[in-house]
Amino acid sequence: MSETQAELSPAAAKAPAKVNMIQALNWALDDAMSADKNVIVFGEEIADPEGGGIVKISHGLSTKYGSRVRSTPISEMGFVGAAVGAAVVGFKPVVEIMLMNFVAVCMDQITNHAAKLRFMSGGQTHVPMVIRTMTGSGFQNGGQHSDFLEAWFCHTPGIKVVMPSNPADGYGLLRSAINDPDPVIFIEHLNNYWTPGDAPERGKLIPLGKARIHRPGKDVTVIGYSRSMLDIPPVAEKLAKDGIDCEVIDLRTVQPMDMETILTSVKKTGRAVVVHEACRSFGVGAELSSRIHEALFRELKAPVERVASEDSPVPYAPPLEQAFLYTHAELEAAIRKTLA
Amino acid sequence: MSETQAELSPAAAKAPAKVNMIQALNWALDDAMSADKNVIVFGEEIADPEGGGIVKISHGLSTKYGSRVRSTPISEMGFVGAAVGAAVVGFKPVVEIMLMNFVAVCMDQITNHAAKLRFMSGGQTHVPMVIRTMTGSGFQNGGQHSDFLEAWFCHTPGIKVVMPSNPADGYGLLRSAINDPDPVIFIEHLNNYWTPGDAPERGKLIPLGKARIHRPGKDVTVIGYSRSMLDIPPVAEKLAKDGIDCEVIDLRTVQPMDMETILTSVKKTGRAVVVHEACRSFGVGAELSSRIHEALFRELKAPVERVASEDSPVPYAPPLEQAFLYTHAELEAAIRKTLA
Amino acid sequence: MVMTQPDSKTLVAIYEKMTLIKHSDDRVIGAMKAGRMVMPYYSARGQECIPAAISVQLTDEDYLVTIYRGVHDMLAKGLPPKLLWAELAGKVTGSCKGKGGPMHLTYPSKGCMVTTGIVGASMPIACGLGLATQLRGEKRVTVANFGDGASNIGAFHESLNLAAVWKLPVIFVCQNNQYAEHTAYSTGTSAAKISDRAASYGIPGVHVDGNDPIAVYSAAQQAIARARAGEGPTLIEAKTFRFNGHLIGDAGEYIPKAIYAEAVKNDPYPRYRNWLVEHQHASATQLDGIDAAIKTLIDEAEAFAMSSAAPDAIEVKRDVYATEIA
Amino acid sequence: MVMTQPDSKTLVAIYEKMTLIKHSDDRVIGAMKAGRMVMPYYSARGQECIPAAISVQLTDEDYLVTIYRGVHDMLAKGLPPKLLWAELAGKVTGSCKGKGGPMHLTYPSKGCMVTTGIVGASMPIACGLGLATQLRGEKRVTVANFGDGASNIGAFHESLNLAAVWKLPVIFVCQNNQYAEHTAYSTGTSAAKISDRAASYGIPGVHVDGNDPIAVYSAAQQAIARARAGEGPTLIEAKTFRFNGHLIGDAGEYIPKAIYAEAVKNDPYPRYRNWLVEHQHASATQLDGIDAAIKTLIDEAEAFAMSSAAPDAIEVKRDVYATEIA
Ligand SMILES: Cc1ncc(C[n+]2csc(CCOP(=O)(O)OP(=O)(O)O)c2C)c(N)n1
Ligand SMILES: Cc1ncc(C[n+]2csc(CCOP(=O)(O)OP(=O)(O)O)c2C)c(N)n1
Ligand SMILES: [Mg+2]
Ligand SMILES: [Mg+2]
Repeated sequence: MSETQAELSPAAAKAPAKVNMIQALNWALDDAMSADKNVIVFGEEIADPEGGGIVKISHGLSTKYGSRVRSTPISEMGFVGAAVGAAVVGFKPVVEIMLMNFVAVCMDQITNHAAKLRFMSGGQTHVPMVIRTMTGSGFQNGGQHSDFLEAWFCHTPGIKVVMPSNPADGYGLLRSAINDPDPVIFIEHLNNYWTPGDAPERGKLIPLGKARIHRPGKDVTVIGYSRSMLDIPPVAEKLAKDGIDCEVIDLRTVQPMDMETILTSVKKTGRAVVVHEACRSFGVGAELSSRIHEALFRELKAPVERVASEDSPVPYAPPLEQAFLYTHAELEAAIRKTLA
Repeated sequence: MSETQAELSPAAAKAPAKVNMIQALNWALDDAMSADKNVIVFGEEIADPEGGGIVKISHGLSTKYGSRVRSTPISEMGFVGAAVGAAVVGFKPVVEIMLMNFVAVCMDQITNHAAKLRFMSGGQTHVPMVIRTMTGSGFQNGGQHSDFLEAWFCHTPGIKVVMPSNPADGYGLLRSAINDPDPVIFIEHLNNYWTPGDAPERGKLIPLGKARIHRPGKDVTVIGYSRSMLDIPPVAEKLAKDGIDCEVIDLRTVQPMDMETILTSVKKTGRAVVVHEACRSFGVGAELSSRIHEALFRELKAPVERVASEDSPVPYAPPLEQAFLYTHAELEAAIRKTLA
Repeated sequence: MVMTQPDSKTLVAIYEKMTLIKHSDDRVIGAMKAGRMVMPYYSARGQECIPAAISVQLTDEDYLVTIYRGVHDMLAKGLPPKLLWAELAGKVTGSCKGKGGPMHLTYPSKGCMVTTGIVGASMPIACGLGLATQLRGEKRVTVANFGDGASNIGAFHESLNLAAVWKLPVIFVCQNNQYAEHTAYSTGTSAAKISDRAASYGIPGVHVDGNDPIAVYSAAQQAIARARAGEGPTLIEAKTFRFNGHLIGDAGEYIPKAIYAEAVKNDPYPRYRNWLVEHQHASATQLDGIDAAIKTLIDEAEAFAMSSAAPDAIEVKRDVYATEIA
Repeated sequence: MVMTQPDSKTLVAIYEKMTLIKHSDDRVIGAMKAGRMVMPYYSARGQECIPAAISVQLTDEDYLVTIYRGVHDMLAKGLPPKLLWAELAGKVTGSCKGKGGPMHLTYPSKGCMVTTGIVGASMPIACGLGLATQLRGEKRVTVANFGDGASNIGAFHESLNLAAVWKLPVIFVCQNNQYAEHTAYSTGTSAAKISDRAASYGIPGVHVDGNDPIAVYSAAQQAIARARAGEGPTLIEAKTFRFNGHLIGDAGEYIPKAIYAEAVKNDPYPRYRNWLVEHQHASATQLDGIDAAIKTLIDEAEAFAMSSAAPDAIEVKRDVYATEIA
């Protein structure tokens, strides 16, 4: 079914000006399911009798789409594997892994199977599935419920990694992820769910693999995604008052990374700072930093700075959670350092 | 029990001049078990009735140490978790995950538990266990039996990552890993098993976290570990004939990385190349490259080069396996590029 | 094995543990509602009889592994209320210095070894504790707690099989509260009874009313005797209910009203109190005395927690490894 | 459900599949011993009767998922020998262009959907194929093959439970060859019979002699009928033996000589051939004709594989994603 239908849907006209991520993602699932009957949704608690998902992202879907939407047993290996199987024969499953740390119980189906079946079958099969999951510190969920593990998947060829930062992107990227012929892990941030943002235009897809220039600037390129896009803009505005003009880029898709947009920007500014919530070492920032250094070594005016969390598990007590995460002050200092 | 006993054992005197990795690791397990009755060993097929391990690394141990050495069901979650539990109460389990890709079925016990219990318990418990595993391309084992996944664990605070390249290091590092109070993943390379090397001195431990300068040099620092230490030395010798003097560093421990040795070397040479078999993007090379750029940006004469495998699953057919892995020619070219 | 009925002293000890659990839980929820405490808290109100009736038969040497919904298990096994409360409050005086929180309670000196937030993960770890005991020739048992939903995850299967082939002294206690988060038992679970699954491992599987202390007591008694005798693991399914939803804030819309009402009618706490008095195992006055003592204990625990300091930021670098990170 | 006995035509069709599997296997091993082929090869010699007796009852629409030891399953289901041999030889003409190899055989036009090298992983994927069929209202069945050792891994448990609660049309076929690599059944498996484990999921569990085509045929017939009728999954345990060890090169020292000798005496292939002739389902001449035809087929397959080109290096960049990587 074509996207035109969704684009012309009356819902578009009625959309409110501001919505939050939960609403945007719910629309994306709903519109994807109505556009293509091969889209199916499952995961723990996600059907309406079980509440439509723990933050209600799939609210209303099982009522509307029946058995295409199912609550599963607590069996991530089982149901993620089931998504792989259904995808191989043409379904477009969207499965929810309630919190990102739980990928650890089903890595095999994601990394050894979903990511590799296209290659190992010599292109005879492919796995157009989406794994939605959420995570993030700041909720006292402790060491086993808060990790950002995107780097594991970025290092797994065959899978794409999408991490939206705002409702409109969430909608458009999730629609694209569902349509994508390859497996996508779609990582949501708990901190972003309730932040209102511009309402998405329903039916409007945002291509995967394209970053977004959130704020044009000329002095230093600050690259973020997901949660860090809540932190970078206020710091950039603060610095603007001191005459430091940041170009802020939201990666949106972390793998594949939009090197064209990034390098064009850094070529212009000569400076770059990378920001993510995942712990610092061996994170996405390392790859980004390496690529920038490799491509623009002679043009860079300062080494690329990385701003990220401590190399520790996520602690429970709020002051420790704060100590774990980078602060706005650290971010500001890193940006200033590139200009020193 | 102290190391002295092992050091004084008559075996030391009788050791042959050259042994392979299998023999060295078997000695390490044997000596560790005889030095400390808390060392226990389990995994699939590892007891003698089942052949003493698929490459026989644990050969003879169950005969010698009885029920401290056990073959397990095919239940990686179960037995890795059992190692966690036994470690928490003072055992030092050494468990074998037959091939590295199978970590994907038991990531939870490794990353959410072994790596985090010390922190989450506020230091009340800790998990002195070792996970031994092996991997590597070049054996037509295909996409699900050949991956190097060390980057996943390097990005998991709380666990250490050790990757020996030769029998003497294998012995000394495994002994240290077993004695270490924290969980260690000890990654062996199939290609290295049968390569003879200097025999270890039995009882001599090699500290974790310390790199080894394999070949001193002044022009460019080439950093490798595990399998790449089979490839770098011949290329370095070849380049030496052209007057290019490589300093070759074997990381030995990948996390924590010995930045002191690395930075001292790169400060001297002004150039660095990082080499690993794992696929390139988001790999260990990225972290190393970033850290070097960050620390020595002004001193570097060229950007750090990364030499690694393709960002693809490991293919089956031998010509494709070769196309997947970096070649000596690529390695040579990368080194020359830093000098161009 | 000769099985014995619990004497009055034991029955009262069970009551005391149940009271401790219930009072602490009521008070935590009170503190949360009053805004004095903030956290994700998984109340076990309604399930207190299970750990109480099991733990009276355990010593400090015996091991316990439990889950996010495990405060009751920990208190019953001996985690001091002060250390619990300070941990919940995220204070440096907490059992885990405020680093673990409710999902990761630990207190080795009473055998409280591991609390996990990952469904199913308690069981493989319990196998390791059992293995340690077996290798050392000790008589300890390990109790592994988990929920009904957890019986559908792979770790359950691998652990019961491993414990069975190695004859490990582990007691797998499924606290079947009929819901896994918002999912009713039969939506996720194909077995009529979870205890039926013991047949897959050739081990005893016992289904008991988890709200009946005597039933739980005797099922545990047999399992403990079997484990201590080196005969291997047992699966106990104790059927119960949780009154406060999955976590505080869960309004429980997914629970049919009739089922909830029926469960409340079966509340093990008042039922057991009345039964003790009725059968003259204790006088009401005696039990009032216990209640009062426990109230004091919780008062002290709360005061201790509230007056304690938060951990210092440096703690984020400690306990990652044996040596502090840079 | 009225169950029928296989007629002579069907019995001969089973023989034909068994012959194809056996001949191909003998010849692959021959080519390896002669050094014409090099690979990790997991022979299923001795197990040929299982997929043969099942697959004669399946159509090309039905799905198959199997494991590294799955060449027999794939051939029985319809993977053309030429494409198999070229794949084993790592040639671009192989079914997977030489990218997959023996552990990842795939051929969707005959329903050969996935081959996995990860123990247990065939089963969750089979659930997904069954789910697809159920959602589309089709009548396909999915056969998920796995070994006895695999019945101890978590994915087995999660899959059987999921298939049971969703009533998926999946047939779980445990080819119990009594060893998992070098580990004897009872060293790793606590259940007396793997089919006993069906009780955990409230589904039928059937134990059959996997060397008896009639027994396998009728167990599969019932399971297929049940699946097509929407009544859900079945667990079939087919007891058998593998004659060539875990992989070629394995000398089998861990197998007691008496057990091996007994197994060879039960070799299903000659036994079945004799039985067919004895019971006049086919004449020896007719079977000789089949043998000869299959010999030709394998000759062609080997020649095709040997004369085909290796894949070009660029293939490493293709099929990672839908679009070639840079
Ligand atoms: C592997 C994993 N998947 C999902 C979750 C999220 N989760 C937390 S508790 C829970 C329900 C568990 O139910 P049950 O086992 O019955 O225990 P109960 O909470 O009822 O005590 C779920 C799904 C998790 N923590 N771990
Ligand atoms: C998760 C996982 N663990 C270990 C292995 C290594 N391995 C490959 S085959 C095998 C034995 C499997 O035995 P069984 O299930 O009985 O099947 P069979 O090989 O006998 O057909 C093992 C342990 C693997 N491939 N995957
Ligand atoms: Mg429950
Ligand atoms: Mg087997």
